[in-house]
Amino acid sequence: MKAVCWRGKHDVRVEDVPEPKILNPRDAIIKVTSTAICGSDLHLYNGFVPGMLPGDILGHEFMGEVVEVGSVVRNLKAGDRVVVPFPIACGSCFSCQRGLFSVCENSNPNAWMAEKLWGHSPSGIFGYSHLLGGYAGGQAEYVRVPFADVGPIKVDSGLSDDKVLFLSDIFPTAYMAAEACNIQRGDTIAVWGCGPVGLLAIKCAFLLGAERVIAIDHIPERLRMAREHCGAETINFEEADVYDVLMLATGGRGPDACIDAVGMEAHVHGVIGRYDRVKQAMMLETDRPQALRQAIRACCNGGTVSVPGVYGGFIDKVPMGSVMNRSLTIKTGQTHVQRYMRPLLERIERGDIDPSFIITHRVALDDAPWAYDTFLKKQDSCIKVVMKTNGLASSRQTGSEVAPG
Amino acid sequence: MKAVCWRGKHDVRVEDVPEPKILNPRDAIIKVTSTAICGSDLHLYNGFVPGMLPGDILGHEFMGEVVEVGSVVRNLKAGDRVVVPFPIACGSCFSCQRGLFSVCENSNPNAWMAEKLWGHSPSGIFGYSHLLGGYAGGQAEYVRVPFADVGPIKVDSGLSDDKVLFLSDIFPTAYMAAEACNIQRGDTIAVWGCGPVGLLAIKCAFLLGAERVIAIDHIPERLRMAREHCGAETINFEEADVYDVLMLATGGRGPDACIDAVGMEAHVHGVIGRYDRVKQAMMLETDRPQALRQAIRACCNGGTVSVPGVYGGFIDKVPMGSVMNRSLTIKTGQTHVQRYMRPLLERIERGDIDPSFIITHRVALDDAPWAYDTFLKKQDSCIKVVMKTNGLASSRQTGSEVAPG
Amino acid sequence: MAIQDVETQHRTEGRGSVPQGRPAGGGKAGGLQRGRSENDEFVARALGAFGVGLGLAQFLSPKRVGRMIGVGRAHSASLRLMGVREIASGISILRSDQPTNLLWMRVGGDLLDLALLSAALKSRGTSRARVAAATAAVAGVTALDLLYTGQLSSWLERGPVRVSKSIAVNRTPEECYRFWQDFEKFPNFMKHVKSVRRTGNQRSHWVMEGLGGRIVEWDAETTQDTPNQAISWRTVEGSKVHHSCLVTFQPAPGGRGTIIRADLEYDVPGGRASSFVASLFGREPGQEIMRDLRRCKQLLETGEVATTEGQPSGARVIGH
Amino acid sequence: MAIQDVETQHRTEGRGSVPQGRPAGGGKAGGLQRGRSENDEFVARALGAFGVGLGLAQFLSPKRVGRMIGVGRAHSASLRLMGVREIASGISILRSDQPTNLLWMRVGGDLLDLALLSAALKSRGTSRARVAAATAAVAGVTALDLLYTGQLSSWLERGPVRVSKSIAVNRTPEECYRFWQDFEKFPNFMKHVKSVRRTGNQRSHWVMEGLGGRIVEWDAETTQDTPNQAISWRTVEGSKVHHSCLVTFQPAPGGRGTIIRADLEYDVPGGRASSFVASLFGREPGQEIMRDLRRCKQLLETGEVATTEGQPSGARVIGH
Repeated sequence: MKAVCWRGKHDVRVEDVPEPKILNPRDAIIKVTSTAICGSDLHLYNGFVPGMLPGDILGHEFMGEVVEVGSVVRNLKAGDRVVVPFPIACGSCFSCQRGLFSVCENSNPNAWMAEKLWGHSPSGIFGYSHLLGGYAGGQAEYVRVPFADVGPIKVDSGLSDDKVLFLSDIFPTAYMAAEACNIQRGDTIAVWGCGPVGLLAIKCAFLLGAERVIAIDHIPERLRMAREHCGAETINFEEADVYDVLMLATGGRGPDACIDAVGMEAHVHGVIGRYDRVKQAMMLETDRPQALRQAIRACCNGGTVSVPGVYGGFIDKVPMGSVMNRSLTIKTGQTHVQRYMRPLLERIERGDIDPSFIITHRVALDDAPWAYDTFLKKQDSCIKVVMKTNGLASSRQTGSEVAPG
Repeated sequence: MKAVCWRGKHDVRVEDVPEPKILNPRDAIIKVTSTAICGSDLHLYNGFVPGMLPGDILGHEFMGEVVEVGSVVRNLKAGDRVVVPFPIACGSCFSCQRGLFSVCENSNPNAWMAEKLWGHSPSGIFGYSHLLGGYAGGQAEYVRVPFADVGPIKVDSGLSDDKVLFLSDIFPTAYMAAEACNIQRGDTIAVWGCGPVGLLAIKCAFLLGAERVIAIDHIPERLRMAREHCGAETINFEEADVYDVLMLATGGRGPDACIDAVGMEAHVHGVIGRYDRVKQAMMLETDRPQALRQAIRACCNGGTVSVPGVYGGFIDKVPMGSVMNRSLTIKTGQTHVQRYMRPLLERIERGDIDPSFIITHRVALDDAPWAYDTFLKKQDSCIKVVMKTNGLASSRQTGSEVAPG
Repeated sequence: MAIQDVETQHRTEGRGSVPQGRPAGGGKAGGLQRGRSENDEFVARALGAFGVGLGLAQFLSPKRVGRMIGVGRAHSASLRLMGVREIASGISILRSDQPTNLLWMRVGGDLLDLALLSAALKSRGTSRARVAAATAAVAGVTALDLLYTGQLSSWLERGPVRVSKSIAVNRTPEECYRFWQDFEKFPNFMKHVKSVRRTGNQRSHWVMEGLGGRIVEWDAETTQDTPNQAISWRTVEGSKVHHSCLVTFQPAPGGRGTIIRADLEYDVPGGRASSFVASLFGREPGQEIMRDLRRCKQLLETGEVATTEGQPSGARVIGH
Repeated sequence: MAIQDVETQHRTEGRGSVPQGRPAGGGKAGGLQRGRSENDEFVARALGAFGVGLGLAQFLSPKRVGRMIGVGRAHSASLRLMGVREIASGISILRSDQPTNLLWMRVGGDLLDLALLSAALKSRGTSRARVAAATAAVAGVTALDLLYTGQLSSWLERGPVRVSKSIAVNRTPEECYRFWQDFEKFPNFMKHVKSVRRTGNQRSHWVMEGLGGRIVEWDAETTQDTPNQAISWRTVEGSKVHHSCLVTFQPAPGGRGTIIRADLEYDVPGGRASSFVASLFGREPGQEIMRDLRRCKQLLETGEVATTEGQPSGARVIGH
């Protein structure tokens, strides 16, 4: 079958690999119909995530049709249409039973590696380095899904792939990030990063009752989408001092909560951008946390900094004095997707939200190398790429113009 | 009157200064009866806190008798016996109305300085640098208390000073730290630092339902007190690998919540201690966050790291990858003392807890220089020093042996 | 600018770009499109020269510099070290074709910012150290700004300066408006304004204490007074100083009081660069306005201005 | 050690010092009072020499070293740079009177730890790179341990090695006990144990695959079997390998299942230092036990062992 394989930094290829087999009784095999490239896949593409090996199959946002199930899987059968959550979770450990699926204690066969780096291991994740299990990902024609009796959610055939695909990751991720803000009537929420998660986080913040959402980025078309499709006010951080503008907009209080939807590869001009890049290049610091620094500094006294952005290692010059003296709370985590799939599917069914508005490109799986490169460079107004395993010729088709939000 | 004045690093003196006057209509003047040296006063003593000037009167844990009130103060009158909370809070701003007294928006006349450093200003604090208002502190015979109609709590004369004095800071601080852990039945809580706040945090964690509390320090008498008076299990970090022992004790899950009661001057041997000291000395990093790093790494997936320890500036090598991938929550803040004084006074009155067990030294105000030095060096088994403004001759009296906890 | 425009901007465009600063003359702020590199170059070279000078002073006379910035004698050695670094980086900046890059690296190199701050933090003080220490602290924290923003350029713009500041106050727009209607009470919270006297229906006479105690006086005329929404005034023709100010009162969302916003436009003798210097000495107008607004908030919310003036302290000298 | 002692220690002393490791022979672990400096000195000089060697190799032949640790050719320059640093710090450590200090500074200097790790992270891999990359990663993360603990000394102790590991399992003590009673099923979760066969009432025969595929066999006798509480065994007299193991099952507080704890004591041919080396290659016994316990937990909680063996991948080569 065809699969998108990681070969090294800035090198992914579509290769012919064997089809996956059932390996454990709770597995299922899914024939993938739609599979997206996630912003966090760019961390792999840029070589920032430890534990990648050449040949690893990428992809953790995907959906498709069940073609085979393991001996004990009762809830699914061949032919079912499912969306698969990106964290692999057993459903029976202490963490899963508390709803903390992304820190499932049993699904990472390489837990010892993650434990060395982070103290404890999170769950396994599809296509996201051997540190997180080394599971073959879903940017392929077929994929093996462990614990298929817990994770995948069946969806009605009346809903298009585009509408439900993002239940696998970014829609719950954005929702959990907004939920962590504990939004009260009258709250102003600031969102750093207007990529797919940032844009959906704006929507979710409004769904959860935010009065104003202020979005921060430097790419004009993303800022435009934040304004026009998500209803946010925007700040281009290349044109204005983010802190000053936020203070002016909030009477000096600052946003009640801040969402860092940027993570470890913050794009910063000027002094600190170089500071972090130099340290990262010299291996003195592993991540570039400028969005986080700004979010901490701007956040209202007693407020919450919610971090859906991915961090991997260590960060420097964290303004802990600001966090401590101003009673901030920092909330973060890989998304406990399984907890959110059903209620969010219901929101989609009710028409509260249609997450497909972020899709700018629909291409064939064969176009993956071009798609990664385009997504990385934010060329061609690229915000979100969905790859289709059939029905689309390999022609680097760009998607329809953005649907009205 | 006599007052303990900061003259510079490792230099405090008892000097003769003018008595305080009412400056604003909501002020009161208190004749101090008991005043303690707080662990955070050592950060001043060590010269780690910005904005100190020679001659500043220290002290933010104190109680006494009202001798004069401003024109609009109705709740207090001369002769009332009161304990005064260390954060100065107006009671009428948005923060105060949400119970976030330590980030009162109106009580810091030097808010602009704090704002530069931290993005926003917290409340003013007695005797704690011009960054936090430069208010003359309570290690003196008399002290001016602003917003006296909001902060001070009247106490029954039946309770000794020693029993209620710590309502001013460390008892609520320990309680808020334990409360932030959101303790559930069966939880194991780890506490870094067995100073006064750490010891009280152990007690509070048990009060709030913890099954086990594991305390970490390196001073044998503090560890003994944690075991014998507070019921904790203990780890001496100079004799054992804290992470390994915690994992063994919790079946690899780690403590459900971790409390960093150490803060920015963590005492660490070996590699990282030197790393942080060198960087601190070279002004490349302002705080030494080793307890925080350990707490993050050890904490259970999905757990909370609660930080009552004081941080002032920037910290390096923060394991943000561990925080993010394992769904940790970081909660911190200067204590919103006003919120806790009444319920905790009731706990003392009911006999649930008697915080005076931590007092090892009762001395005269004149002994302040000796007391700071002894407390800093942890000599003479010093855990907590209370200074009395009268009734005690200046004789460097050590307190009674520790009362049974 | 009429209040209707403010309303338009806040309400209709509220769902648009966050307004960056409302020029009193109306229209979009054009400053955002300015070329950044020229200004940066100038700042870079200026700071390069400053660095060389400062470095020489530190190297040759660390004790005097130490006294000057209030860090005492104990830091001579580290000051001398910092001096060498200052000289080196100052010279590279001056000699380089692209000084901006070097400037960024220098400023970002962990050193200037935290070093200055820490020096001030650890100050043992001197007998005359209070102002000096404050100055050093401000210099340090101004450098700290860079840590967050990386922006120096705006200091070098020409033309009148526009400053916009706002503060959220836990009172109704009506209460806030009433407070600002009473010009003669402005000295209660405007620190450097000594007196304001109504001299006619729309006229007032202002007396202010400038830098170094110099008294500045002018007449102003009220240009707008929309109950519970906005008040504005400007200096009359022929005044020695020129500025205009618009103050608006907007309900904060969620019943959280009022956002009072002040938009000030003024001419600076000596151009903007001098306001950069002023900011190092704590008299940068944006900062001053913010402090005034904060005192206004204190009066409105608590009935008094937080202060420590008149409280006791030990002698403000070292080695007492 | 009888289960009563375990109970005593966990219950009565439970409110005391956290037990650091339960020596199978009973009594307090004496290792905590050992002098630290001698060992540190030895480790320091050994690592100093290693550093010089590694540095030379990196400097003279960065490509080969790069291939060896699996970071590809692209990193030659940085490897050469790292080589210079290795040599410099290695020599200072060897020449110094107090090498420990320098060692700490070197190790703590931000470099070795994160550098090795990052090198492995960024690996593009080579055709034979899999093991090499893993090795480098392990070396890196072992160094990372230092970042947290600052402890090297324990590697240098002599005598039998004691390892204690525990895991919390979301099952009752009864279920866990039953699982461990069935010796013959140990190979289901003990990765290197090929087979266990009951050869008598209290006896069993074990076959294990050692490092490099070497087969090791021994006989063990059950020394304790207290239903739902503890199981222990040890190798019989005259075996080629010597170890004993105590497994206990204690209810976790709050109804959160059972803490299964394994206390292993064993002799290492070559002393403890060899287990430091083993740990660099991923076969350190403590780590192995932990991995076995984790598989045990997976079977008990999910009914299967998490795996990716047998799944597809692209070719494991670079430049394919």
